[in-house]
Amino acid sequence: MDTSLVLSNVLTPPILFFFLGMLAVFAKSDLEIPQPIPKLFSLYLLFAIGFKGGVELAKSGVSTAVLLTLSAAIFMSIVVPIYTFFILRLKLDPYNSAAIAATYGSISAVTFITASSFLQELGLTYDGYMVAALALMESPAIVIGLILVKTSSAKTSDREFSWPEVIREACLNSSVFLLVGSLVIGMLTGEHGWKFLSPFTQDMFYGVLTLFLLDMGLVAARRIKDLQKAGVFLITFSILVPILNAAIGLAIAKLIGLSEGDALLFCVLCASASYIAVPAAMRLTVPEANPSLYISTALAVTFPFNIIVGIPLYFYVIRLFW
Amino acid sequence: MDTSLVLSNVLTPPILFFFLGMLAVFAKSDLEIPQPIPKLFSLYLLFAIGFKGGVELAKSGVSTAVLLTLSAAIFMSIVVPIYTFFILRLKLDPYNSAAIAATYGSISAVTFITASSFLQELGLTYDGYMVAALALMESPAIVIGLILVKTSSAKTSDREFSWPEVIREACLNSSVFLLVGSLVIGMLTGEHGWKFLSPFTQDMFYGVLTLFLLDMGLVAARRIKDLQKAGVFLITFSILVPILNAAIGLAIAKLIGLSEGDALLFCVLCASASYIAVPAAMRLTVPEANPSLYISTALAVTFPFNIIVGIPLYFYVIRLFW
Amino acid sequence: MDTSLVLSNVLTPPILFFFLGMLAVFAKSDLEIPQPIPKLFSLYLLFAIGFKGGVELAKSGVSTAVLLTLSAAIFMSIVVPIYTFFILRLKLDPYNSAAIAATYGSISAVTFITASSFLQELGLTYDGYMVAALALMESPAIVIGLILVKTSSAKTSDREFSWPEVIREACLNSSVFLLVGSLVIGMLTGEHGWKFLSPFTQDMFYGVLTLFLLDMGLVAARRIKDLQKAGVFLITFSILVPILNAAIGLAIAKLIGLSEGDALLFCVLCASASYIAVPAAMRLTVPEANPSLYISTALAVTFPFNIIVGIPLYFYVIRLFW
Amino acid sequence: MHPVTRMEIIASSAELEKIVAGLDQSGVPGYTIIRNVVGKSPHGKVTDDLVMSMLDNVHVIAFFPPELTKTAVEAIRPILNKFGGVCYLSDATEIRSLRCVASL
Amino acid sequence: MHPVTRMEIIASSAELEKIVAGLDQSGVPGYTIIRNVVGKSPHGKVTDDLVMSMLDNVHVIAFFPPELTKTAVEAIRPILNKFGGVCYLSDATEIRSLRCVASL
Amino acid sequence: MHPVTRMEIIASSAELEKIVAGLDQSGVPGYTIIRNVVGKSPHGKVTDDLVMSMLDNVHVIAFFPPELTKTAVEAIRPILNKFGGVCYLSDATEIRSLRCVASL
Ligand SMILES: Nc1ncnc2c1ncn2[C@@H]1O[C@H](COP(=O)(O)O)[C@@H](O)[C@H]1O
Ligand SMILES: Nc1ncnc2c1ncn2[C@@H]1O[C@H](COP(=O)(O)O)[C@@H](O)[C@H]1O
Ligand SMILES: Nc1ncnc2c1ncn2[C@@H]1O[C@H](COP(=O)(O)O)[C@@H](O)[C@H]1O
Ligand code: NA
Ligand code: NA
Ligand code: NA
Repeated sequence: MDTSLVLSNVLTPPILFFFLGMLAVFAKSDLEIPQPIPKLFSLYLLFAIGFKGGVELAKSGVSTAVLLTLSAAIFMSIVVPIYTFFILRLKLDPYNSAAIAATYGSISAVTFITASSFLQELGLTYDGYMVAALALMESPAIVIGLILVKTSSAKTSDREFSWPEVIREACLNSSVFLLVGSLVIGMLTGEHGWKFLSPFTQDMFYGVLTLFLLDMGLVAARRIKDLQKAGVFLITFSILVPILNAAIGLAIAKLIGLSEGDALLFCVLCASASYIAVPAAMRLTVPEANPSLYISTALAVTFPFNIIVGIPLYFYVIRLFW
Repeated sequence: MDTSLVLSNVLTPPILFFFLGMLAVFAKSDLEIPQPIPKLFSLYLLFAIGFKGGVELAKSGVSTAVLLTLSAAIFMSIVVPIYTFFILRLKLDPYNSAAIAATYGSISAVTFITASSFLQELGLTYDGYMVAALALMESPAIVIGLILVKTSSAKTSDREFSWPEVIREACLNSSVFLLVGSLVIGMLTGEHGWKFLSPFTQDMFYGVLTLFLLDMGLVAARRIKDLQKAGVFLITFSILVPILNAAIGLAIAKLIGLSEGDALLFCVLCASASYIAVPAAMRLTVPEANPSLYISTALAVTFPFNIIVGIPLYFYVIRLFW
Repeated sequence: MDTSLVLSNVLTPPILFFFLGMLAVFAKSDLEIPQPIPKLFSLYLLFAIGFKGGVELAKSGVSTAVLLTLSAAIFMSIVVPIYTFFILRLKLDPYNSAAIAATYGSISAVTFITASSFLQELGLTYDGYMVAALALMESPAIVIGLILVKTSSAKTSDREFSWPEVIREACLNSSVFLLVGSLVIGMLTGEHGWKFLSPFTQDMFYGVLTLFLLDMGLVAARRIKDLQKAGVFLITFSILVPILNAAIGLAIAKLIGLSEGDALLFCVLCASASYIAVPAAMRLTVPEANPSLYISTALAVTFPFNIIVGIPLYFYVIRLFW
Repeated sequence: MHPVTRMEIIASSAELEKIVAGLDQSGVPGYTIIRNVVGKSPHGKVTDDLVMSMLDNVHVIAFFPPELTKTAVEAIRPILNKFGGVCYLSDATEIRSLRCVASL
Repeated sequence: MHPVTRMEIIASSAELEKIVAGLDQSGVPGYTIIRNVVGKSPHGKVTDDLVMSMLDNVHVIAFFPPELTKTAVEAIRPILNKFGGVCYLSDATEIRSLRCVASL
Repeated sequence: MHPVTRMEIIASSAELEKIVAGLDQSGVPGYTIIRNVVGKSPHGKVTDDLVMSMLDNVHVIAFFPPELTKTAVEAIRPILNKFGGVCYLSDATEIRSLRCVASL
């Protein structure tokens, strides 16, 4: 594998600031970015990426390529949690298995955004509808996770989910809502809106991403000691399964003829795990599962793995096959 | 009325994000923008609009046109609460009448800012001294409101206002203070200051306004159920009185020969109602009034009405008569 | 002294907004910038100044001039607290003397940043390694301050510092850590990183500094009544000692042949006093000292003195001798 | 000046909506919510660094007449049992006489 | 280790200045203020989404010797009666022995 | 439903790490931390406007079985004596029955 590719990814401000954040925790610096500053950054990033995607979608229009990609996205977000669940059941109880499966079936918007800025630095483009894929892949895994709990847990009797509540959690959680909303508004306002908003959504994007990854470095490193509870099985899982998901994602991307940029993003979506929307939903719908397991694996292993090694690795493979 | 005008207002990111915020509340999404993020946005907007107004005022200088406009502004902010009070007394006690009258006599800076970005999108300009009018119209209504309470309430004996406190509340509340301060600093530093600050105050303005209106949509929608307490009289009031105030404002604007852009802003100042400075003052000076009445009408009815329907409507009328 | 120089410093948005903040407190306006907004600004400023310094350092490389300057910086941050301590011992107990000495031996990043924007307005440049000097001068004074306490306090027996904790406080406190981290990342990513980050770190810098100084004006003015406790000796101290330190700094700058811009920054570093890193460290390591003394002098006297009078004064002297 | 029960609930912010609904149902006259609270229990440490995941805690305080205690406890207990959180009671005295301010 | 009264006031942040002035006057040795608190009472719901309107609540806690109770209550009651808010008392024990740190 | 001690510590946020370590050592089952709290004491006023200096306060609450009181007090007292801060105890009742949710 081309080491210059890894280096050109690692030696960028966002990734280096991610390391800096981790270093701050390991060195016991008192650096912290208190709430709601990280919340502001993540609202901004979702708003900006959604809006940009919408504007581009308005330009390109909805073709069969779009529909094919979005179908593939939904397909993966349904299939991944199912096979992941059975892998996890080898060692874990149904509750934790379902919660972790849902986590890995869903996606991490920041990983997607980091991959998009990786493309930007290489001078490659991607299609606006990839943002729609991002939005579509966030929710289904939550519902699948619950169905898995329901079907596999013995004491089904005392589990009456409030399905409307579950659907609401899944489809209307703040990140999905803001992303889809910004996408639709981007489509509606098109070039005109872009002209007025881009100094804000475009020019500051890279800087905000950099500061946000500094915070993510802090947050991820703080969870590393939780990994002791997770154990070897789960840690191995949280590196191998993303690679597996990425591989399947790549195969599908090749099959449906995505461009290099789109293929990378699709693959990153498959490989990434949610540490925001899904944990929030699982906290309420599968309270039996231990949050520190599904959060620490997604956040302290899979997330750093993807943004540091995964993105250039998947891209390297794409370069080989495309 | 030209529907393209309404559409060109409605189909802009700020207004669409306002709708998105309202939708989030109605759909029970958990989207929220926690404090002090909205506070940051509003500090920024006041700072940026005040500074820009000051820089332009320094360029244009103080002419009779300026003095005439500012006199008209003060006149309206004194007269509006008085006649509004008597309309409200038809149904409400003196305390609530005075508090609501003060609310409608004062102004909403965000409505003004939204109107200014409406002008910007149409390629029209406005004069810097309109920002001075904005600042001048915020406070008088608070004082008038208190005088109305004092003169109309029976048990005057036990009401000793601390007038210095009232004046301080009225003239030194944070939004007036920051706006006037930024205006004066804009005048003092002129073009030189503008060169250094405009990448911040100008380029990001539209984006921050958009995010702020997303929050305003959330906040306004949360107040809608308070409207039940308000009743039909107050809801009707909070649409018809702004139109009345706008009509009077337009007549005055025509009389003193304002330009199209300035006339729209003046008219919007007359039509808008305060949900920040005045409620803060009323909370302490007229504690007998029910905050949910004066806040919900100003925020959940008049504010959305003005930014969605009012601005294009008033502009349509201006186009007819100018 | 050239009054136009003072005026050209005072009549800039950052300084005027500093005055506006002070005025808000004196006039009892309720203007406030709640946490963590000021924290966001200061993270941003450290990030931006550190990154820029690093990028420039990468361009210029490490020469003997660099090493000379950095040695001078460390020299001053060791010597200043020592002689300052003995001045303070004339009137104060060892604990407060050591804490205040450490405060004045360290630096104020905002004073440095304000001076750099003063240079920018005059069209002068400075070298990237001055940011390294800034970072290097923050910590040593903390360690010196503790050594002074240890050697001068009678009851040495019951004072066992945890030296690792002290070093950690000194070298890994959040501002030093973020500054050094951003500097190193700036060096590593160089021009490439700059291209992507500068719309964020460069274009918004002046605006964020302006808003931050508005907050600093609020914060400084709130401490002014604490000065009563400080008394005439300390207030005189907190104006004369910065001038003394600046004079020594200028002499050294001349000696080692710094450029005009670098000399001003070096001199401002010597003259400024820390109100962030040092107080945080002293709070824990010299709890016997009274925080309101070392904070109020550094924040309510020395900081305003430096940014309003000091910067143009030091620059005037530089113009005379360079 | 009459005795009241002081109920203090600390739980995940994800549960807030349910807790508030429970208190409303049980007829307590009011409550106060402190958000962004963190803590530790035998079940683990709670921080607020991932606020979008609603993983910080809330601290809810309610004062009510002692006769409401049983109802309030019964409204809250199942929620805490299912989703986690703690609840403590203590005694207090209400000192405010009836508020004499007009309100619609 | 001596008994103290714990006073807890929850009121609109708009009243904070007055409440603090009242406590200062009544001679209580200290107090702690938790801001950005929300809540509900028979007078309505309080949120903090319009922070510039000072419509959120504050939670003020003061511990003081029992003999100060009457003065403190009398200082606070008229403020709450006029502008709203609640105040509760309970008993506590102070455990910190005199602080031995030098201070000017 | 068994009696517990309620310990309440208010101190500078700079001390939080030490206080939490003390509580952990003394074996209390849990605690809750409210940050960004301000206040006043005879030693001066505490504000949070310079947050990078860690000059605001924290409010820590811990409930534990009465028999742990002595150990907990002894763990906290030296910290407060050295660095400042206050600590108060009161009585409360724990109402939550054992939580029946599975956890690893
Ligand atoms: N003994 C305790 N004292 C104070 N707070 C506690 C205690 N136990 C639990 N908590 C708080 O309640 C939260 C939820 O508790 P749990 O559901 O038991 O994890 C914890 O995160 C703590 O903030
Ligand atoms: N019974 C109660 N228990 C806890 N908090 C209360 C109670 N009643 C009122 N509060 C708080 O005090 C605030 C002001 O009360 P009021 O002035 O009665 O509207 C409310 O917004 C609540 O936060
Ligand atoms: N009597 C008191 N009642 C409530 N809070 C107090 C009291 N005394 C001190 N505090 C709080 O404890 C903090 C630290 O106290 P001290 O170390 O004595 O300055 C103060 O800033 C207050 O927030
Ligand atoms: Na995935
Ligand atoms: Na008006
Ligand atoms: Na110095």
